[in-house]
Amino acid sequence: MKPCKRLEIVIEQPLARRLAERLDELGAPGYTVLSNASGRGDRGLRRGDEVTDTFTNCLFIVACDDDAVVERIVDGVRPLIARSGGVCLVSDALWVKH
Amino acid sequence: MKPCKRLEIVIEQPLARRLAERLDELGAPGYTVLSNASGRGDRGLRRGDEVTDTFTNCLFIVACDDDAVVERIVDGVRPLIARSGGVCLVSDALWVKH
Amino acid sequence: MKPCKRLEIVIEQPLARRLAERLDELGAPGYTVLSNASGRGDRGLRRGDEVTDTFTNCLFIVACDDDAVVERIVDGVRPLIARSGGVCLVSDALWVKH
Amino acid sequence: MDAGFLSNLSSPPLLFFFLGAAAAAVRSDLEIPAPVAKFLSLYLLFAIGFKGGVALSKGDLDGQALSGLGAALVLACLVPLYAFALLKRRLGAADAAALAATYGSISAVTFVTATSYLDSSGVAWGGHLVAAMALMESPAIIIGILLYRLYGHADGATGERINWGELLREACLNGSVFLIVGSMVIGWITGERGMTVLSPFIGDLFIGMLCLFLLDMGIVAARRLRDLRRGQIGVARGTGSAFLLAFAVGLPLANALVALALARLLGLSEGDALLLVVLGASASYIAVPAALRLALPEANPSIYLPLSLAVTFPFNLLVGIPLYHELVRRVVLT
Amino acid sequence: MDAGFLSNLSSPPLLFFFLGAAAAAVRSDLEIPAPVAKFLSLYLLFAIGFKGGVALSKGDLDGQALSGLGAALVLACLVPLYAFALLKRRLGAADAAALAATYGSISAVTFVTATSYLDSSGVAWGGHLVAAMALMESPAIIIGILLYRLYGHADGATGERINWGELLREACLNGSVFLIVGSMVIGWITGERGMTVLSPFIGDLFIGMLCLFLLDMGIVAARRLRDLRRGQIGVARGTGSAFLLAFAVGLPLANALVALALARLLGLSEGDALLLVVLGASASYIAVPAALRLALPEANPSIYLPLSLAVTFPFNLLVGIPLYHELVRRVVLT
Amino acid sequence: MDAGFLSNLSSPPLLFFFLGAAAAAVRSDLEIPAPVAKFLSLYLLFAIGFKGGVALSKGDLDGQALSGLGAALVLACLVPLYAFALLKRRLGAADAAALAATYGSISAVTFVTATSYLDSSGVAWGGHLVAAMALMESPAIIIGILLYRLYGHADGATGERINWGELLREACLNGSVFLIVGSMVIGWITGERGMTVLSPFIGDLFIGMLCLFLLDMGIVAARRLRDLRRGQIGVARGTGSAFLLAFAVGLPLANALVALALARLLGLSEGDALLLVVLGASASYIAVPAALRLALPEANPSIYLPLSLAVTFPFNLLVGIPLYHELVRRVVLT
Ligand SMILES: Nc1ncnc2c1ncn2[C@@H]1O[C@H](COP(=O)(O)O)[C@@H](O)[C@H]1O
Ligand SMILES: Nc1ncnc2c1ncn2[C@@H]1O[C@H](COP(=O)(O)O)[C@@H](O)[C@H]1O
Ligand SMILES: Nc1ncnc2c1ncn2[C@@H]1O[C@H](COP(=O)(O)O)[C@@H](O)[C@H]1O
Ligand code: NA
Ligand code: NA
Ligand code: NA
Repeated sequence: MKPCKRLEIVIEQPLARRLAERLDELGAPGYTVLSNASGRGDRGLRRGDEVTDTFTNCLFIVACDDDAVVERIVDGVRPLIARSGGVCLVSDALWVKH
Repeated sequence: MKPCKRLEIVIEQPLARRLAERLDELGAPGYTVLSNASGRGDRGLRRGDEVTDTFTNCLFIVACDDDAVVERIVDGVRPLIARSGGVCLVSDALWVKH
Repeated sequence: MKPCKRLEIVIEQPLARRLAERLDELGAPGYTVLSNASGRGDRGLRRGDEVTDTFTNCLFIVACDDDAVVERIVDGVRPLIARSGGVCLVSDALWVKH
Repeated sequence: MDAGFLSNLSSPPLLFFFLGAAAAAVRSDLEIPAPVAKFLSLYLLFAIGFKGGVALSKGDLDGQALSGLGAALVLACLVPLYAFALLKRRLGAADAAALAATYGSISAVTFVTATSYLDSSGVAWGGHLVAAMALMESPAIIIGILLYRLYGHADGATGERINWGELLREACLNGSVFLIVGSMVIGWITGERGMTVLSPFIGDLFIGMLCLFLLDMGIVAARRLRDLRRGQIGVARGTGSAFLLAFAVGLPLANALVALALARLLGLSEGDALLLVVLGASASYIAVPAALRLALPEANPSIYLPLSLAVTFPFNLLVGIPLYHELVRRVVLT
Repeated sequence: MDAGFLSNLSSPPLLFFFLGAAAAAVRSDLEIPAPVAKFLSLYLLFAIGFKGGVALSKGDLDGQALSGLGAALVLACLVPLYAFALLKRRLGAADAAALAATYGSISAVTFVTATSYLDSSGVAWGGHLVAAMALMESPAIIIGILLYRLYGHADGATGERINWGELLREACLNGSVFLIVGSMVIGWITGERGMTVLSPFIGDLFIGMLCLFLLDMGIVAARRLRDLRRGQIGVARGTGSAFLLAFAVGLPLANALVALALARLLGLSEGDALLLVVLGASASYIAVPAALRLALPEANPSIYLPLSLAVTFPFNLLVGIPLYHELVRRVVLT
Repeated sequence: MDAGFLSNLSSPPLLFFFLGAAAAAVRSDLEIPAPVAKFLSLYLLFAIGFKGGVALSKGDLDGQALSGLGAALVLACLVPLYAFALLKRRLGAADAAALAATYGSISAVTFVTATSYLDSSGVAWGGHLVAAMALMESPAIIIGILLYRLYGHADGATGERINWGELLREACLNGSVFLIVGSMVIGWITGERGMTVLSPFIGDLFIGMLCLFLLDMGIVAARRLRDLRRGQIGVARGTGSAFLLAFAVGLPLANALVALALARLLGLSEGDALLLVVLGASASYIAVPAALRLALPEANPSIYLPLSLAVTFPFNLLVGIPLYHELVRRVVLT
């Protein structure tokens, strides 16, 4: 098991494709996306009931064992979140390598 | 990045609205909800295959940087979980502020 | 609140049933499953858009306060992931007991 | 009886129920995605509600219809009372109350299957029976909660006050109750004119949608039955599951007899009598569980749901409907 | 007017919209699962596009049709300009631009409801109006973004360069725009032959699917309205919501008058004139919000979405269509 | 050939496949939600199975039908053998076995499209071909796994013992296999009577549902093709993708010839011969991938899935069906 950082990013569903591309560019080793999330934050309720996903969120989980990449991702994600809303959390974890 | 607590609550889908309202009352700064989860616990299997969501779970994620609020949430959520089942986990994280 | 380990396993959707059965056998006290995840890893993109879930992931969350069981789960999950792909992360958390 | 019995057994919807059950039994990965199953159930409620409303709009609401509605209401209030009395000593108050609510209420899909059984047998039935069905969904929930409050204290029922507004909302404004009643009102308003534009959707497709829905029901019911057997969903400790199984078959039969007596008393027509009996005998697995998770979370859904969905529902479909039909013919129509 | 007005009010689709709104108002848990709602919306776009294409293939595209298309385009470019001018001072540039885009574009479901209103009133309309609708979806988005770029700087608009390729893609290749246009082209290619094989699916089921979709729209619209009132989805600070509500009713009326003038100028037929007016008066809540979240995330969706979905949409359905029909009869057909 | 070729090319279902492919190619956000796509696929399996069963119930199962079934079985066992022999040296044993299973099995949607092609050309075909299709789904999976076990050791195949019960279950009780077979049995039991009540659902709607499903297939296929080109889904290192592309077109043609020879040998009718050829030429992208992820996870789905879904499937739809029809006319019917 290898120590790594676990990033968790909540962002609007319409931006999911853009965030995935940015994670690729920034060198994330991989990511997992859970769609159709709802939630509440500073920008009010997002019920996830819109045909267009305008008020729907999604959750990205990124495990990364390279601190430089983690920093790059955090810096690259911040402006997206600042513009459209969302949350980015970073925590410690152990990555079970196979 | 600001240190915060990350709460993760698994509860039955039918109680989602009630939990969301309670989180609002308790002063949670926000939350994200992932619906249509299944699972197993002390109360047996919840396959998430019922038309009525009777055996379906959902997952709430709450980031909170105010320890008093975290405590209030934990105390407020406990009776809900005790009555209907579920899990509440608390861990440390860093919140990327924008 | 009791200290525990929080396991987080991303695996292909078609293997979900098998992993659930293995977790039962290995003595996991419970688990929560979020289906219909997409993602990217060493094995490329899994868009989650296939009728058969061939390119779809799911996420298991397991809270476990018995270190021996955690170790058994990690060892039991590793070969599944090695064969079909996926991620397993372990982190620390507090379990709100009711 | 034989012809009816066989024709029911070999109707496509029922066969698809068995197909689903077989799929789950052999552990095939056949599965109807949850949102699709919800859509199918919304469709059925929409269609049956609308049809009932249109039928009502044709001046169906005479004295006999009103007495039928009255009988339905009586049935819905009576059943939970004796069911609770029967169960209270064997199960805790919470589980007894939940089962009382479940069996006092009705199953819209059983009703719908009975109407299509009547249609295919060429027996007429009145649109007000749909109103009767809608009327019977909620009372048992409220009665169940009340019984729990009255008798549950020794049992550790939390002192928490009941929020009556919320309870009424959960019982009467439950999504499926709301959709049936709403569609019925709209059907009643738009009448024959509405039927003309909607009949390809709610008439022609009905059996196909019912087949798919019952396919899903078969899958879920067989899974619940297996979970029940494996104790995966924790049956009540003290009570043998033999008792519960007997209950899930016996109570519907008892309810059917009570309904039969009411139908004879009021002199209902063949179709209306059968539907009233089916309503009485059926147990809810949609509206009631949804409401109970909110209003009575102390009750174990692993008891009331598998019993109503995996035992009583197929029993009614398979044996019940043709049996009740035979009884109606012998008891009511003589 | 009365007969039309009442017949519209009591049409099943509209009544289901109200039923949905009622469900949300009383906080029933009635809900159409999101994937099903998306399916219903895809179905409607598919059906209306295909029907329009088939109609076009019958040689509908003469001079009058072309001038109708021209009028539609003029309308789609004009409306966002004066809407923005009106709003810029009251709201920030971003919100003003977003509202301009929203009201300059169109609502396919309002259009679809108007066509079924015409069908049920026995008034003919031309398939090229579907092309007009498709043509009107995107321009306002592009104009809105441009206006924001021109006027937004003082307002703190980030200097970020526009990625024109991406903007065009998001405006013109938006899923719903793409599906309508694509289905129209396929309908046009396959013509009457295609219609024969598809008419049970896209013709007979249409009203039923529209009912279910409007049920969902009713639920969502009523929720948004409540969120709007509770300030849950943060209305613009500086601007009273009274102004916004007046805007959401007043602008469609103004747009309707402009469209009416164009229709009279070009001498459109009764059905075509009504549809042009409806297109002008309607505001987008599908294509535009989806595009704006990508191209103009600075704008607050809690303003433009509830206004178009929860105010303008029901207003057009309820009051607008019959009112515009009356106006068309008086102004255009004389 | 020309008329048939063009009529196939311009049939609505095929055009919707292209529309979907175009949407993905220009990166429109048009998308069919996954549960809806699953529903459409369940519907198609349900409808084709039921229709085939009803046709069978009309006494279709004579000598010729049985020999057709035999031919289908031979085909399903033969193809994976020579496909594996061809591929083993170029790819690893796992990928070769997976491709052998994929191309030995069949694609229900290709079959369905071929039946609607025949229907629209007025050529009769026998219901037992549906049984043939069901029969051909599973054997190739089992043969593929066996081949891997026999030849994979040098290749690092884990010594893990095969769980034969589980393998058979995954191959034969796969959801889609189960639904086709089950619906066929139910169609066979209920016969013409079942068809009468279900035909609005499974007959009239069929083309519309097929259009929507192919729209989704088009989107997914074009995405896989792009991923394949960009190497995003890791093509086998050693093997050029040119070889794989040639394989995905060449093998179906070879299989078609083998099937053609069988059809001629048995003197099948025009429609039956075409369907047998189509079954031989088609490759699975539903049942087999689902089973392989469980039984042969060592094989790379990024090879077998894009090849069968994004190359062979459109090739068969577009070029194959009319070409095979022409071949049938020249070779079998003379
Ligand atoms: N404190 C929080 N904890 C968890 N999720 C949050 C939190 N704040 C915001 N979110 C999520 O991020 C989305 C956008 O947040 P915001 O930009 O603050 O409106 C919300 O809809 C939530 O899903
Ligand atoms: N140890 C655990 N780890 C993760 N999720 C759990 C755990 N225990 C229970 N859960 C989740 O909580 C739900 C209710 O749990 P319970 O009340 O223990 O039956 C289960 O269906 C699971 O989704
Ligand atoms: N670094 C990572 N962080 C989060 N999820 C990952 C990561 N790597 C892989 N995954 C997930 O695991 C799946 C299989 O990964 P792989 O076997 O590496 O292709 C991917 O589709 C992702 O959903
Ligand atoms: Na009952
Ligand atoms: Na407009
Ligand atoms: Na084949």
